[in-house]
Parts: sequence; C-alpha cells; structure tokens
Amino acid sequence: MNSNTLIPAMILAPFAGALVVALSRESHARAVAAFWALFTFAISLLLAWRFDWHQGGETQFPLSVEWVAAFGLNFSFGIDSISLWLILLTTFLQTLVVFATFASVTQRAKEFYFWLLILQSAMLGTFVATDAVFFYICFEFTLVPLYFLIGIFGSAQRTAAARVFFLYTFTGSMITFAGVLYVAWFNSQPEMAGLYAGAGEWSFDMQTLYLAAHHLTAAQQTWILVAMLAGFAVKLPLFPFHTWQPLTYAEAPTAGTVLLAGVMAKLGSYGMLRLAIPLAPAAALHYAPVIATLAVIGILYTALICWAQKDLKKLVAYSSISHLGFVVLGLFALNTIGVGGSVFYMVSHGLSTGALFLCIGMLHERFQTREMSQMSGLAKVMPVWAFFMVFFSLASVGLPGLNGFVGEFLTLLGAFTAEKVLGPVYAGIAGIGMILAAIYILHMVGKVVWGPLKLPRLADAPAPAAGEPAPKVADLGFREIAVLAPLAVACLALGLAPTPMLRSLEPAVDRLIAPMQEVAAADVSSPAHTTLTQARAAAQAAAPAGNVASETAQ
Amino acid sequence: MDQPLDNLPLAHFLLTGAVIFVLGVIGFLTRRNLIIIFLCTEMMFQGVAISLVAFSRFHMNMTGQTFVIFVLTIAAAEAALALGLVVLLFRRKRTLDAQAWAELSG
Amino acid sequence: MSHAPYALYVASVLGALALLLMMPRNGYSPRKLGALLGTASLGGLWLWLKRDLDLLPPTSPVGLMSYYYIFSALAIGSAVRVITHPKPVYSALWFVMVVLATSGLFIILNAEFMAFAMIIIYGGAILVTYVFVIMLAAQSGDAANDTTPAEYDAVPREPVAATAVGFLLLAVLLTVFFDAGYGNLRQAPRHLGQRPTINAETLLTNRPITLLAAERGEAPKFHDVSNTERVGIDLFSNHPLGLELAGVILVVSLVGALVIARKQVEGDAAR
Amino acid sequence: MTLELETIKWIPWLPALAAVVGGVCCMRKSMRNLAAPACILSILAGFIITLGVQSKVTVDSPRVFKAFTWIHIENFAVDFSFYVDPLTIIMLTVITGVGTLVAWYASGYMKGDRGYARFFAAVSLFIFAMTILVMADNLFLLYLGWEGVGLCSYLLIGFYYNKPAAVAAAKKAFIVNRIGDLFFALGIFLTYSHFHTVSLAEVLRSAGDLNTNLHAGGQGVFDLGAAPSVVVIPFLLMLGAFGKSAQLPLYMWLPDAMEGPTPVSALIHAATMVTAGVYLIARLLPLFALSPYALPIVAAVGGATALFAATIALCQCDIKRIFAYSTISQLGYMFMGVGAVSTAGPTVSATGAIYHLFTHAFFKALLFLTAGSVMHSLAGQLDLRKMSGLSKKMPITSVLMLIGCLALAGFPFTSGFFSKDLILADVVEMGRSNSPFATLYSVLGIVGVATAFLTAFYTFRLWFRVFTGPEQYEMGSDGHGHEEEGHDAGKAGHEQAHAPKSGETASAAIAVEHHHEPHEVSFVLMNLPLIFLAIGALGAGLWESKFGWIHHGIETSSAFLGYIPKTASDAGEAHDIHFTMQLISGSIAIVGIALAAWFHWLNRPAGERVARAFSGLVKVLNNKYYVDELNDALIVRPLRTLADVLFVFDSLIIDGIVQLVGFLPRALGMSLRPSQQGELQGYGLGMAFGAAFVLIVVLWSLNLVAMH
Repeated sequence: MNSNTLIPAMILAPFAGALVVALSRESHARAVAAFWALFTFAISLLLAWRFDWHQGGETQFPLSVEWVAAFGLNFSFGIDSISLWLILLTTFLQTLVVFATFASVTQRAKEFYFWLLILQSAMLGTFVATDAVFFYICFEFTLVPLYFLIGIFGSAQRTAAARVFFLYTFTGSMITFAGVLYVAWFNSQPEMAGLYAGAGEWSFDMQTLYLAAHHLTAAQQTWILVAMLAGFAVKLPLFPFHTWQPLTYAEAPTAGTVLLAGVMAKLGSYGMLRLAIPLAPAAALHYAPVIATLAVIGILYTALICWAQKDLKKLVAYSSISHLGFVVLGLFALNTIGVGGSVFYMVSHGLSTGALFLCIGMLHERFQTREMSQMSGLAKVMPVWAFFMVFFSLASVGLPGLNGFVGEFLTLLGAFTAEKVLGPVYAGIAGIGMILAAIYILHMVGKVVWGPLKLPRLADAPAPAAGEPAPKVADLGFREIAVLAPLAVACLALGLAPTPMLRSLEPAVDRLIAPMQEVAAADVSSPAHTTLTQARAAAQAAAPAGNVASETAQ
Repeated sequence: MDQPLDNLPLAHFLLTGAVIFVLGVIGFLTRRNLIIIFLCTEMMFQGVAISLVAFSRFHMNMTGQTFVIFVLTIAAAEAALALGLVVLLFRRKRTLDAQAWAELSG
Repeated sequence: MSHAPYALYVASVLGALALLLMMPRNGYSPRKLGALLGTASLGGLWLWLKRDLDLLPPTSPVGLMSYYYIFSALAIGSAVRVITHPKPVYSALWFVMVVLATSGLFIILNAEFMAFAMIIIYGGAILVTYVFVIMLAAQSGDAANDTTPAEYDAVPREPVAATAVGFLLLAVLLTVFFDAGYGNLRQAPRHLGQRPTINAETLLTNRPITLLAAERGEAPKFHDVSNTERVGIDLFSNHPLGLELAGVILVVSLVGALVIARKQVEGDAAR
Repeated sequence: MTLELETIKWIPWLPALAAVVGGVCCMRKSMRNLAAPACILSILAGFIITLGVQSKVTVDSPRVFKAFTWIHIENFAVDFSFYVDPLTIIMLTVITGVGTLVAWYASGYMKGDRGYARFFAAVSLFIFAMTILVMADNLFLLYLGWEGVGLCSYLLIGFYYNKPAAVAAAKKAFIVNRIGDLFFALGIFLTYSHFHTVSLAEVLRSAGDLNTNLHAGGQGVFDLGAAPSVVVIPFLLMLGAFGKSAQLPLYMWLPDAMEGPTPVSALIHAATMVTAGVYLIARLLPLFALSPYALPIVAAVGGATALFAATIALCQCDIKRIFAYSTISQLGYMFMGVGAVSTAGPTVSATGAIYHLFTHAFFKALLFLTAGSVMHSLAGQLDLRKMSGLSKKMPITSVLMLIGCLALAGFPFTSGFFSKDLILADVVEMGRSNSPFATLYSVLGIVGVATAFLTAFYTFRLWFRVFTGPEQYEMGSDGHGHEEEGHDAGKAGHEQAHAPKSGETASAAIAVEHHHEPHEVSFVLMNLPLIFLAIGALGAGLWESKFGWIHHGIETSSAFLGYIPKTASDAGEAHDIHFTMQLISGSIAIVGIALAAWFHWLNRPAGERVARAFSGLVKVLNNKYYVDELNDALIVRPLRTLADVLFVFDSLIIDGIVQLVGFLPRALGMSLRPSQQGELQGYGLGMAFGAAFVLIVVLWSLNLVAMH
C-alpha cells in the first residue's frame, strides 16, 4: 500500500482488531489481541522504515479526508519525527502490555482486550492528527476505553477512581476545546482574509491556526494559553492538577497503568508541544517562567511525597509526576536542547516507568498486595525479577548510561542555558529533584528488593514457621522475561546511543519553536507582550510595507 | 338612585371583599382540618362575590352579578365533591388532619 | 406610589398581628386582646377612609354607606372567627354569619336577588352539607365526651408565615384599590367602556312596568326593573353558554359525588 | 615491550566484557566460579596495556581516541572518547595495578559465598566505570564514570543484602554521592554555558594556562574578562569532588561503607573511587585557578578533614572503621597537597597529591586486606577490644600489616613518608611565599604535622592491640558470608571443624557452629597478592625519589602545559625546606609509634588509665562527634516528616478542593429538596408567596413606568 494510506491503516488496525476480539471466543481473545497488537506494531515499523529521517521536521505522509466541508473539518493525518517516535513508543508498549497481561486477566478477557485495542487506536489517532478537531476528538476518546478498563478491571476503589479520572480530565479538555474554537473563529474572521494562506474561512488545520496565532494580541494569546494548559496540565499531571493521578494509577489494572503512565501522560505534553505553545507563542514565552515554576514545585513536591508512600503503585505514580515535571521544564525552556531533551524524556519515561509498573504488576500477580511493608528481601527468592526491578528503578532515576539520564540532563541543560526564558536557578532547584529521586527509589528498592526475606502472608497460606525455608515463590517465567527484556534493551540502547533519535527530533523541534525565537529576538526593548506581527514589523522597520493588518486584528 | 357607584365607595366594598378573601387564604394555609380548609375556599368565593357585585354596581351592568351566579354553582359543585372526598379520606385514615397525607414528598 | 397610603400598610400589619393573636393555641391564647386590636385596626382604617368620603360630591349615593360599615364589620369579624375557632362546627356556623353579612352588603348594592340567592344556596345548601360532614367525621372520632378539640384543630400550621403572606397580598390589593381610586378621586368613574349592554328596558315590551312607563310616555328607568329580572335577562341573553356549562358542571359533580359515595360503601363492606 | 598507543582504547571494554560474563555466570550455578578469573584477567590485561603504552605517552598534545558519538544535539556534542596523558597513565596504573591484586585476593576471600559471580561482575563493572572516569575526554563522560562508580559502590556495599545495615549503608553512600554529583552536574552545565563545550582539551585551553591564572591569583589582582559566573565553576566542581572523596561536608558515607565485603573497601573505598575527587581537581587545575579563592579553600577543607578524621580514628574500636577514617584523613592530605599549588613551590606540588594518592593506594589496600584476613580467620570478628596477641597464630598477616602501618604512619624511607612529606613541604613552602593566603597555608602546615602524629599513633595503637600482648580472642558470629544458611555443603577450603584448643580464655561465650580459632589464610590465593602490595608500599617511595616517574608525569600532564617549573635558584632554597620537613615528619612518626607502643603494648593498664581520664572526650570521639545522629535529626528526620505532611496536605487540601468542586452541583440539589415535603399547605404557601411576589413586581414595574 502506498505510503500515504499507511497512517489510516495503522489507526484502523487496532480498531479492527478490537472488533475481531469482540467476535472471537473468550479463550481466543488473548491470542487475537496479541496478533493485532503485533500487526499494528509491524505497521508502525513499516511507517518508520518509509519515514524520511533527514527531513524530520516536515509532516510526512499527509492525507486528509473530508468530513464537514462547511467548517473545514476533515480527518487530516501527517507525522513528523516527534509524533513518529511517540507512535513507536505506543505500539511497542501496547504489544508488551498485551503479552504481560496474559496471566492476570482471566475473566471477561474479551471485554478487556476490546477496550485495550480501542484505547490504542485513540492514542495513535492523537499522535497522527494534523487537524485540531480530529486531535481533540481522539484526545477525548481515549477517556472512554480507560474509564471502562479502570471501572471494570481495577482493584478496590475502581469506580471512584474511574469517575474522578473521567470527569477531571474531561472538564479540563473542554476548556482546551474552547481555546481551539476561539482561534479557529479568529481565523475565520473576514478581515483576516489574505493575510496568510487559509485565512478568512473556517479551517481547523493546525498550520493555518499556527499562522492565525501570530496575529493574536498578547491578551488573547494569554487566555488561549490558559485554556490550552487547563486541559493538557490535567492530562499530564502538572503540579496543582495531579490529585486524580495517584488514585487512578493505583486502582487501574497493570495494563491500564502502564499505558496511562507510558503514553497517556505524553498526550498532555504532546498537546502542549503541538497546540499550546504554537497557538500562543508570545504568551508561552512570557509565561514560561510561571509554568516552569509549577513544574519545579511539582518535581520536588511529588518527589518528597513519594518517600512517604506505603503503596508501591502510588509511589511510582507520584514519581512519574515528578519525572513529567522535568518534561514540562524542558518544554518551556523553549530552546532546541530543552525541547529536544523533553521529547526524548517523554519516550524514555514511557519505557522506564512503564517497565516499573509491569514489574509491580508481576509482583501483584504473585502476592495480590501492593503494600511495601508486607514484603522485603525478594532478591533472595526472585533474583531475575530483582535484577529487572533494580535496573528499571535506576533507569527511571537517571543513572548515566541509561535512558533517564540523557533526558533528564538535556532538559536541565536546556533550562540552564535558556537565559531569556528560564535560567540556572530553575535547573539548580530541579536538580535537587534528582537527589530526592535517588532517595525515594532507593527507599523502595531497599525495602522491597534488598533486606531480610519477608513474604507477604497470603490470606490462605499458613504462616511459614520461623527458620523454615521460604515457601516456593515462582521467579519470572519465560513470558514475563520476554516482556521485560526488550524494554531493558531499549533503555540501554537509548541510554548509550541517543544521538540518532536526538538528530531526528532536532528539525521538528526547531520548526515548532522558530516563532518563539523570532519573538524573543525581536522584542529586545518592548515587553514580551508584542504579538508576532508587531515583532516582525519591528524587525522590518525599514521595510516600507508596514502591514496594516495587525491593527484590524485587534 | 341609578347613579353609578363612586370610586371611593367601590374601594370600600373591594376592601371588604379583599379582607374576606385574604382571611380565606390564611385559613386555608393555617387550619389543618380538611373540612375547614374547604370551608376557607368557600370563604374565598364569598370575598370574590362581594367584589363582583360591587363592580357590577359600579359599572351599572349585570355581568358582575351573573358571574356571582356562576360562582355559586362552582362553589356548590366543589363543595359536593370535596366533602365526598373528605369523607373518603377520613375513612381511609380515620383522621381529618391534612398532614397525614404527605407521602408525595420530594 | 403617588403618596404611599401608609395608613393601609399600618392597618394591614396590625390586622395581621391581631389575627395571629387570635389563632387557637394549646396554651393561653390572648384572643380577646387580638379581637380588640383587630377591631381597632379596622376601625382606624375606616375612620381614616371616611375622612375622604365627605369630600365626595353630594350627589353620590353615599347615604347607604353607614349600613356598609355595619355589615362589613360583621362579615370580617365572623370571617376571623371562622378561621380562629378551634371547633369545626362553630367555624361552620360563623361562616353562615359571614354569608348573611355579605348578603346585607349585596342589598346595599341593590342586588337584592343575589343576596337572597346567596343565603338560600350558600347558607341553606352548602353549609348544611358541611355541618353534616363535620358531625359525621367528628362524631365517629374518639369518644366525643372530652371537649378538647382534636390535635389537628388546635394547633395551626405555620401561622406566622401564612399570616404574613396573607396580609402581604392584602397590602398589595389595597394599594392597588386605593391608590388607583384614591389618587384620582375627583375623576369621573371609569366605566368598563361604553359597550352597548342589552338594555333590559328595550327588551321588555309587554311587561306591566314597561307598559306602565309607556303610558307615562318615558322609557322605564333603571330601577323600574327589579334586580331578579335583570339577572335573569342578563343571564339568558348575555351568558347562554355560561348557563349551559353551569348546568353540566352541576350534573358532573352530582355524578362524581355518587361515584365517590359508592366507593365508600364498598370500602366499608370490604373492611 | 611497548604497545601501540591505540591499544589503550581496550582498557575500559575488557572489564565491561568481564562484567557481562560475570552477569551470565550469575544465572548458571555451575559457571559461578568462572566469574573471578574473567574479572582478574581483564584488569590484568588493562594493567599490562598501561605499562606497555607508558613510554608512548609523551609531553606533546595528549591523544584523543573516539569510540562513538554518545549525545549530539544542536551544538552540544558529547562522544565516547578517551583522553590519554601522563596523569591518566598514573591513575590507570593505580587502578589496574591495585585492582588486579585486590581481585586476586578477593577470589580467595569470597570463595564459597552465594553471590560470588555477582561480586566479580560488580567489581569488573566498577573497573570499567573507573577507567572511563579516568580516561574520559569530556566532562559528560567523566560524569558517566562518576555516577557509574557510585552505582557499583552501591551494589557492592549492599552486597550482603540480607543485612539491613548493609542496605542502609549502601543507600546512604549512593544518596550522599548523588548530592555531590548534583553540584558536579551544575558545574558541568556552567562550564558548558560559559565555554560552550564540555570537552576537556578545549575547556583547559580556553580556561587560560595555569601560570597566568596562578600569577593573577597570587598577586590578588584578578581581572575577570569572562562573565562573573566563571568563578562559581570551581566551587561547584569542588563540592562534587568532596562528595565523591568523602571530604568534610559529605564524608559520612565512607565509614558506613565498611559494611561491604573487605576487598570492596580496599579497592573502592581506599584506593580508587575515593581518589576520583583528587584526580578531578588535578585534571582541571587551570579551571580551579580561575578563582583566587578556590584552591586555598580546597586546601583548607583538606586540612580540616585530615585532622577531624584522625581524631575520630583515635578512639574507634572497629578495625575497618579505623582504616576508613584514616583513608578520609589521608584524602584530606591529598586535597591539601593539590590545593597548595603555587608558582613558588620547589616542584609542581600537585605532584605531592598524586604521589600520595599513588602510595596511599598501595599501603591502604594492604591494610584493608590484612584486616580482611584477620576478620576472615576470626569468623567476622572486627572489634579491637575482643582480640589481642594474634601474631603467633597469624605471623605472615601480622608482618604484612606491620609494613602497611609503617607506610601509613610515614616511618622514614617508607613510601608514605616520602609522599606525605612532599605535601607538607609544599604547604609549608606556600605558607612562606607571598601569596595572600600565606597564613592559611602555614596553619595548614601545623595541622598536617599534628595529623601525621595522630596517624602514627592510631595506626600502631591498632597494630599493637591486635598482634601483641596476651593471646586472647572471641570468635565472631556471622563469619561474613560463609555461614549463611543454605550455603552449599561440599565446599573446599575452610571447613576444618575441630575442637578449640584450650586457650587461656576459650571463646565459650559465643556458640558458633564452626569452632575454630584464628589461623593463617591460604597463601596462594590471599597472602601472595598482599606481598606484592607490601613491596609496592615499601618500594614506591624509593623508586619515585630515584626515577621521579610521577613528578615527570604530572609536569607533562595537560593541566600543567603552560606551567614553568621553578628556576634552579629557587629550587635550591626550596630544597632545604624539603629536607627539614623530611626530618620533622620522620621524627614525628617515630615519636607517635613509640607512644602507641608504650600505651598499647608494654603498659596497657596505663593506656586504660589515660582513656578513663579523658573518658568524656573518648566517648565523643567514639561516637564520631555524633555526626550521624545530628545528620539524622537535622536533615533526614525533618525531611521525612515534611514528606508525610505534604502527603497529608496533598490528599486533604488539593484533593479536597477538587472534590469540593465536584460536590457543588450535588449540594445545590440537596438544598432545594426540603421545599418538596409533600404537604398540601406547604405548596399552598409556596403559591401564595409566588403570587404576592409577582404582584409586587408587576406593581413595582408599573410604578416604575409611571415614574418616568
């Protein structure tokens, strides 16, 4: 099939898979789901193979299917290197998750895999969308499958968790949609016609909206930034909006949590990168310090809370908020190193935290408890699991040579060197987060993996008499190792050879933050509130054709 | 004598009619005995009848008074049905208290 | 408001308080004091209004007004008694007094047929059924030897709120009546438009009065035709539909009452 | 035989390969014993390559060998490349030399332990990280080695993971190191944001050559063409170095690191890892010279730590703890040496630091390993008070430890004597030079001499107490690793379970499954490497003073490219300072040893009397100035309560607000419910109110209309 139809094929594959799973017999559900997950992964690899890595910046394989002509709504796809890497992460994690949950999901497996595959197609849709409304639809649609996944297959307080998760994220993203609508409306104003391609009539294509955003005044841009951030800050748990996350991650089934932490959180930051920053360039530049402060608070605040956690999953959940604080910090450094580092960190965080949740899931399968106090010294009984657990904990805490380090350091370096926007102070304080990360990770590893052996007393198992050899606990089986090993290899590969990925990300990142550079460069004198057009006008002071449009756009 | 009534005297009569009507309303709202409640509705009719007749005299045409006739018929019909119901309710709950019938709470 | 008739408001507030005091209560209820206050407020209101009555042009038929005061005081006093009396039978009887007073007022307004119709239908028919039902219910209640009124009669329900609402309505109505009327006392009475009402006089040709008047060579005057005739004529000529409907309503209520009554019998038989 | 310079590339990859092999060996029980030879051979190969390549590394520009590009984004390029200059060669010799000997010893020491393969995998990974650290071409790769070494020390300290104390010590070590690493990272960021490169060669070149900076620093005149932020770089890097080399502010982790197996303490926490800080400062000396205050502060902290640690070591009872504090103290010496760099020095004084580093590696490793042998034979007993007079049972070990102690104390003509004296000479010489910090350096000179005396005293306090005096001992309990439950039966070696000879004080007190009393450790596996170390400890000093290998190496290393050594005249005058200092420190060492002999060998009761006299001081020193308790109370406990408070705050306040917002619509609904109670008159009242309200509004609006 020619390359342009690859993307729709990739999105529809899991959808079709879900239908097939629904129709197949309960016992076959697992196998069918695994096949379709692998099939999607194969398509994404084919996509990566066909992708022209040198022009990572341009949106490739563009295709747009007419939907509502009146408002210029159409399903338009297109990927650049940022979305491609995140797509690969999604399909990779999805395949592993499907294999990982073979043992844990016993009853209602058809339903489980049905929703899992629907979730995948929604996530992939978000990454490929180049039409703002299509992006928004997929962004919203991911909530539905997850609501059912958490609601049905979660643990104790699953219904409460599902409800809180759905409502909180949903209200947030409604506000974002309002922001998008405003910009689209602004773009459709007759006086804007002729200023740039696609002005004057209704269109939701992201490129036209980016161009429209340049003509927004500072106040308009501020409001749009606030609206955009409302939705994305909730999805990517940024500091004040994170309270839903620990409960939801703890209650969701392992598969749900891995996808939530691995990919869904990245939807938030991807949204910021794709919509929030380009649609409000001047405001993003002006308010970058504010958001960065929120991120830094988030890093330290949640890192400390991690230390006080009793529940394993909640600990890793809080730690993922702290790590995503780094992503936001890098994103709002608004320079190539910062943003490149933060995109890299998104992918690497997906791998390492996803793997951690898988390890905890395997622990949960064996002991049905997530309480840290009930178990310790598992290294003696489960050495292979202990190796993977220590490996991924160190990866997530940013040990050099593994993927966490490269991301963390580039984001800190980006924040450090972004004099105009952030500065050394932000990087310094965020750096303390690295120490706290070491503290809570080693606290967890020390309690669970190392130390004298103590197995959680299964409710039915008789208490092992003191001194009698530990009851036989199965170490990781072949399937479980087959799930964790690729993740470990991926972490090591990204840790030691991040350059190919970073080089490919660079053009896409440059293209996104180019307007920021312009505004920053232009307004040396006037405050950062100038719209981009005024900046351009200032830049071409000599040029006779002063453009009148910006006044009309007021 | 066939002079129409003046404003002020009309106002007087309306005053009395209004007072009796309002007393009927208050009675309806305060008394808890079902029969007395219906009695108060009758009193409201009475207040209205006074005003109607006063207006009829004020406007020198008989519409007011014919309306009183109709008011009377309505009152009679209503009284018959209401009392029938009251007796039925009384049989059901052996009490005339209006509070007893409050199952329809929100 | 041109000049807000403060007197009206004061009177209605006092009236409300009076009524409140006269409400039946388990303990001591200062009914006497209430009655006194009530009459004082009503009297004050009338005196205050009377002052303007004298400004009327001598021609207006103010003569009968003195009777008005008697009858309306009677009506209002007994209306208050209907509400405040703990025993249902007595309040029914006080209601009969109200009906009588209002028929008196009717007579002042030259509506003598209506007055008597009121007494006959209201006093005679409706209230008798009421008393009958009260007796039926009260009698089969507990052993009627103790005279204490049933609990639901003794304690009114939320008297304060109800009285407040009532007299709020009253105040509003009064402001409308008097303000409109009071304001332009001097104005000529505004008729309900000059709709040509079918004049009784023209219709009656072969009636003795009309013949009498014809002989006198002038059209019969308003008062030559008695109130009964006027009502009959107006009823049958202006409101034929109304009449038919009234009949239908009466029949329906009759059938309704029967149905309810029959169900009752089964109810008893069943028990 | 000389090898091609290219082959130096292989030094880090061989241990890495050994680590992988070790990892694989962990899986298979049968291949468990294969891990040790792989590790030893890989380090030995590294050692051979270093020796082979030695002659090739000359003074001209140092060579860079690029393995592959690591991180490359926009203009930030970092690649896996190695930077070879004489300083690297010296460090490599220490690492691979001592590394091989310790690994050889460890293969005997750790025999029969359940995690045998895991131990050697971690050791080879450590050597890989340490060689990367030393040979790194840019600061980022150095940071990789830096944290990699931290990780291996975490894994190895926590080797006996079923002992909670070991796990806590490992965690403490990693976290304190991480704090140092954070400052180091910030230092790298600042260097990058200022010099726009992290590669060592360019940083050193653009930092200006050492001479001008020192001169500028020396005269107190200091023009900072560059941005003021440059001055901060040395301080950040310094804190990183202090964290890794356990200097004053961040030293608490080293004494606890003794929980790990003894070979680990010898290799990592004595010879190699802890010296990384000294290497960093020696490597980036021109950068440190950028700020006039940096080097004096380094020297001051070094001196203070030396004295502080020496005092604590006086009253410790655990052998390994004493050696840990003595390592901290000796590291303090090295920092003093590297801090006392001045143009006025007789020779390039950084040599003193590196020279002491070189010799210290040998004799401290020797001391630790001999302590290991004692522990090994006494089934894990480490308490000084519970053993004495073991020389008869363990003659070779006692002689070896004597050599080590002599070198450590700085007995004349031992290696320690030469290197320590060189540092003292530099410090005193700086004290008499005209630099603005002359007074500081002279004070440090006195501190240095005092510490030398204390070092001599506590070293020989230990030796005399353990090996001389009446022969009595108490067996240890856990037998470190051997007597773990579930260890395989049929293991060769130390299984002689024979009844204890009726020594005067039989160790009946502790019931131990394997009753055996101290015996000499196996010669081939354990004592032979110690002999090599002893040769190094004794001979290194003589060999260096004859050949001047280190001195030449330092002078030609990249840090000192622009450095013009002293002219002949100043050298002469400096020479006699050198001689006098040798005289003083030699005599001090002998006095210290004699005093220790008097108190702990000939007249122990007198020792007890003195200890009782200063019982308060002894108690304080014994509890390490209560630093751990203070640290716990002032930092760890409050941070933990803050964490709990934040958690409660988070779940109550922030979550509360969210739930509140969620609850709003429901609250509205509940407030309207009472109006629908179902009573007839309730509704009547409602209607009446409604009517009245409507009438009023209509009236009011009519009136309003009428009004205007």
